Amino acid sequence: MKLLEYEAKKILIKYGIPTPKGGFATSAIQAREIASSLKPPFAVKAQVPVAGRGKAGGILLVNSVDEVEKAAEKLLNMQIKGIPVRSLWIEEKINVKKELYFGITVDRLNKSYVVIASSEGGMEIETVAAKTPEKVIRFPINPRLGFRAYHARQIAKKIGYSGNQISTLGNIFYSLYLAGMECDAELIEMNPIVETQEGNFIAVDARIIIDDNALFRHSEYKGRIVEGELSPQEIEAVKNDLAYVKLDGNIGVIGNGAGLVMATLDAIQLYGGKPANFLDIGGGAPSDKMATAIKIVLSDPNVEALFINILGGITRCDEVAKGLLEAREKLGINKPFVIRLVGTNEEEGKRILTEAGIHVLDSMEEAAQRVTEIIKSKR
Amino acid sequence: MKLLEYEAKKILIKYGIPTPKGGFATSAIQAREIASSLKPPFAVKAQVPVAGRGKAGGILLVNSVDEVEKAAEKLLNMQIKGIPVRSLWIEEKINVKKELYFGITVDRLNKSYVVIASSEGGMEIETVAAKTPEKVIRFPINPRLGFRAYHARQIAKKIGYSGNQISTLGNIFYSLYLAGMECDAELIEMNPIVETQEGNFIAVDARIIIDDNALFRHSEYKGRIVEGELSPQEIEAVKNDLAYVKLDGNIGVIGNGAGLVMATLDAIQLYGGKPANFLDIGGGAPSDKMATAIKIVLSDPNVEALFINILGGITRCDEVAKGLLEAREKLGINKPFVIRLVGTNEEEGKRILTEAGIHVLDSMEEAAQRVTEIIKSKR
Amino acid sequence: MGIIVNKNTRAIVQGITGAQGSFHTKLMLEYGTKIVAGVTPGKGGTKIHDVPVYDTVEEAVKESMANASIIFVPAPFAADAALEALENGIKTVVIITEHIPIKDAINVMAYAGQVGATIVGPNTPGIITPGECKLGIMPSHIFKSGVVGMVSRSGTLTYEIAAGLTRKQLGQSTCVGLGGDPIVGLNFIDVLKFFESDQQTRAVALIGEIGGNLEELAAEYIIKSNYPKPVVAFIAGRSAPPGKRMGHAGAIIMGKAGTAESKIEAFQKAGVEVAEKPSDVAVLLEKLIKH
Amino acid sequence: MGIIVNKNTRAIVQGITGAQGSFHTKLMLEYGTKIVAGVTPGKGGTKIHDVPVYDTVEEAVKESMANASIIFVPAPFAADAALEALENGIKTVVIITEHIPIKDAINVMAYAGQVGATIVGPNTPGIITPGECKLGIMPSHIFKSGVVGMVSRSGTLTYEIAAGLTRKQLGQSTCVGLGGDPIVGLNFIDVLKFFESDQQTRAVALIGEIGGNLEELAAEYIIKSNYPKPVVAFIAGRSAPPGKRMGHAGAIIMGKAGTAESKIEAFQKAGVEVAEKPSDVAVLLEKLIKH
Repeated sequence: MKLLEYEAKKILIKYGIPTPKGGFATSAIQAREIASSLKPPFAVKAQVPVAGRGKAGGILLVNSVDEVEKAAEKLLNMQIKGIPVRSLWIEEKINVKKELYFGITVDRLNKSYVVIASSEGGMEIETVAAKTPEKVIRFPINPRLGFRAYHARQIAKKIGYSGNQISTLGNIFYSLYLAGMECDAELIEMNPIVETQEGNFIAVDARIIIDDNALFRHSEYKGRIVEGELSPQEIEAVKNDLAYVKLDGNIGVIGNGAGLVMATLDAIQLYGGKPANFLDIGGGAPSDKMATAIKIVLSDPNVEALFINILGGITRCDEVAKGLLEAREKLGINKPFVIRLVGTNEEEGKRILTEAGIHVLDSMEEAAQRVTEIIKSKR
Repeated sequence: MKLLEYEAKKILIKYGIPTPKGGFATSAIQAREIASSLKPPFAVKAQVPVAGRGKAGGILLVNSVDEVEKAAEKLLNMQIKGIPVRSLWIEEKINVKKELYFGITVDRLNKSYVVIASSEGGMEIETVAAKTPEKVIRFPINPRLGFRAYHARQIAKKIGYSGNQISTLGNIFYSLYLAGMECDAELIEMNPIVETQEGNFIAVDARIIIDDNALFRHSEYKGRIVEGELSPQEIEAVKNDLAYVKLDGNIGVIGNGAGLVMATLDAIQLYGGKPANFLDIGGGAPSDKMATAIKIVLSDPNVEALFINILGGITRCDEVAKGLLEAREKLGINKPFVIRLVGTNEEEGKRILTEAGIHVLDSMEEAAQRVTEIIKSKR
Repeated sequence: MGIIVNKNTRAIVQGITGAQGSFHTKLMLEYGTKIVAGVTPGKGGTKIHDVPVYDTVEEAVKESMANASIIFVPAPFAADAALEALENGIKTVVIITEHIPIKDAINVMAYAGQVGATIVGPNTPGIITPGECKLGIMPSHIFKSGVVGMVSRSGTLTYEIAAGLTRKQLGQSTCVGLGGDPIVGLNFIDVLKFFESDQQTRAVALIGEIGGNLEELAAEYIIKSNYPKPVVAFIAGRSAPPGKRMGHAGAIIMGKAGTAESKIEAFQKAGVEVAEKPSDVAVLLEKLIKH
Repeated sequence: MGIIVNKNTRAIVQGITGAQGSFHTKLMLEYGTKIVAGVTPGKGGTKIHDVPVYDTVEEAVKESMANASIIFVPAPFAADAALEALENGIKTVVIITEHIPIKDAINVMAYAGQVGATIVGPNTPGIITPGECKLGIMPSHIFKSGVVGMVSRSGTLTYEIAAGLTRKQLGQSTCVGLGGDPIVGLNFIDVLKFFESDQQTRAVALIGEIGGNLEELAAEYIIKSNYPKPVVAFIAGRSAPPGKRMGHAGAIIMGKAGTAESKIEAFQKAGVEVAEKPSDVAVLLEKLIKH
């Protein structure tokens, strides 16, 4: 779950990390009110859960309360990377001497967390890593010890600080780690964390992605869906515990198992087709889940044909067949579809479908070929 | 820092551990009010930080609100093990099927915490261990893993439970561990934790001792001194970071280093004397700390003579000498005293005292002998 | 013999009384796996499919001399279940459960490393050494004993490819599902090393997918170690767009990292043939093994 | 040679710029201890008594090839300082700091055990191998090189007894202060084992006190191991009443456990002579060594 900047900053503040003074607004008038309680100049920032928001024009720097109102109006009528701006964060602009990067994320190879720090902040860290890899420090966290205050100081030292600034900056790094662990972040970053002309450090932007699998420990986020962030299909999929990703083609795809569904998309592409989505019904889905999946995929107007690819392991072919018939009855599937069905209870599943007049294929590659041909023949 | 029962129970409740319904009172009227919001029968419990309070008559079981008022009156006029009762906890008496013991404390040998559990609760666990050692389970906590829910279930099983009660009781044990770790307890125990006739579990009494060295992490206890718990000398010592223990003799003792002071007390006893106190000024005490120490010891009316035993390591003999003169000047020491002074800056210290007309000894054993003779000669 | 599990594996099932645990215990027993005990707190003393159930792993291990465990415990409790197995001396733990929090999984892996245990998963279909031991939820009829070692990040895709191999009479030594989560116990290199020293294994099928760089590292290892057995790879997600998480938590392309192209290129550089579609894996392996 | 520290010990001082750290660095240097670097965050690049100061242990160890550390860092940060030393490969850590929270100390000891390091303290006067290395805060003039190994739970009482030995020309191989806290790195048995294999040590003076049962366990060890060197013990706290904590966190008699009588009895059963007063330790040892 991606938190918005203002949500992330609230967490930082709770852990004693300095952030610019600011406030949250959902209208231009509100933005103006907040600004009048702050010292100019101001930063007016669109609250959208995407990286690279600044480059996309989502942050406006202005000098007066009037300008804040105008900037707010402008942003609230914008979309950033396809996401409509619904709220803003207005804050005092910080007097920058130097922009740094500090973040903590997951290190799959070392099976732990990893700290990434750089004396170059304010742009995406991947960009810094690509341009000047020597300026990026990767510090794997020993899971036995965790990240400790002295590790934080080592890093503050390595990105170029000395004297009292080592401990000041180190404490901020350490606090960010505590915040990240406490809220089960799979990514927590300050980008930039700024050194001011006075030699203080302030986290000017913050990003937190909470590990979805740990949400059961964080009831404060229960039911939280940021409006506009997800498509109607994605929202419906999340509610039904289905993994759905919108793509830009016209062949709707449903399968069981992420790897199998990916391979299905690849096969469609190989035969010249274009998948409209990724939808994994997961393992052991009952018939109603299958029906819901079909409903979600067909609710996308771009879908012109449907490809269902099931290899039954925990998933039972008879349940899939029942779900398909259920969906056909309720929704009246009016798009051509191809179904491939093998594995657990294959005979029963095939019998149900055959009796209902549906032809079932055995090979996913054959099925992929067939569905692309159907699309082509429609042109 | 020993918490009172009601403070400990507040912590347990925070961690979801069931405790009897109850309330806190400092007067009989208040006790009556609380009782009228509870269901009889009641337990009226003196809030004093001592173990074995029940045996000492500190818990009264009564059946009516009127009786609660009488019991409260009685307890509030009592002393338990020398400590006056200033407050009460009134709660609903629980329907006991079985009393169990569960606690966590420090295991010095294994350098970790240890869980102690028993199917026999309600009396001091040392008594159970002495009578029926086979009924006491000692479970050392692996510091690498901590105490986990499955350890808690293992213990619930071993003290005789099965079925759903394993997890119910295990969750309580596990919660107590979390509470203990969170508040840096060096002892946290539920004694008894009761199995009711209905098969539920309720912590009927709780005791928590917070690690004094970790109090800097627990600002909620800052400045907390339970009235009556400490003698005026002890309160003064705590304030001045001195280790003072009241004993029942007449020779005041001051020394540096716990081991040395203990050996000094032993030497006094060996020569037939009786120490009035233990007072360790610690390492590197400056002159004013020495003066404070003398003031504290002399404020005990039982003290008839004073023995100062200093072996200078970090502690400097000249500072000790200055402190002694300071105290003599300000307080007018009117009791005979013996001083033994060797170690760092010994010459300077001796010079200061000799010039002030004070005779200094070199051997602690000689000094111990001398001070006991002084006392005897006064008879 | 195969790797990690074989006919000497004596397994307990943690979470044996749940729907999944019970169902797959039955299937594993039917396959011939030695399921020697089950664990569900509060259900000690009962039996499931004639397997005795205990309240704790401690008791189960003591009574059954188990050396492996398969975990079906719900995600919030699964990491604790794994630690319980490890602390009681079990050296092979298969975690079927998906959606375990990253923080919990990291803790389990660190402890497993410390005690020298092997973790398969989490979010894995499990591991099977055909004809000897199935510790997992895979449909067993698609596997057949033979000389191909399989290792995969995916579940059903593995079945797809294994079924293809079996159809061509290419049996498998052992098939290992690494698991689809970002933190899993084994990576490709670990399993390649296992297969390297397994006499039964004559070739390896490696099923990767987009996200991370474990495939690239495997390719590097194959070069550096001068890997002695032929390897055929398949990478799922060639058509996946960047920045979208394709089901598996790990299957996401970040910027240029984690693309199928990068992985395919790395394998080709290592002399590993990369199949274009799942059915090609069997075709390529057939050629390599016959030669 | 002595034990744990000797002329090859190269130590860093953590918290070197504090009042205590600086003062004792000077004294240790004067004694001849090889203090090769100091650490205080924010003070890197300066010097104290000509010893270079670094911001982190990582740098200090890299520049100085230190193999030991002595810690004067304030209690809330001392456990972290010890972990910093251990993680950077230091195998002997002396923690002078007192009042470290129990939870923190437990964590340090567990990690030290894992990496095979020796912790002296916390709340210890330190350790001295007279004539070779002093890593501590003890007054050095009362020590003299010789054949008596000393181990003690107390600070000044150790000086008292060491001075008595030195007055009688009984020098010491090494004197170890275990530390007065409930959780310390070494116990009597650990140190008895060290002395057992130290050629210089011909007899051991063991200074215990009330509280806990470490003295009883030491006595048991002496019996079981048929300890080859004579041991003389002194126990402080014969006159202490039960239930009162005598200064040291550990010095408390709980019910019947931890009394001086129990300890004295245990030693007598083990054939260990127990001195009645501090000065008797030297008298008893003199007899044993002369024989």
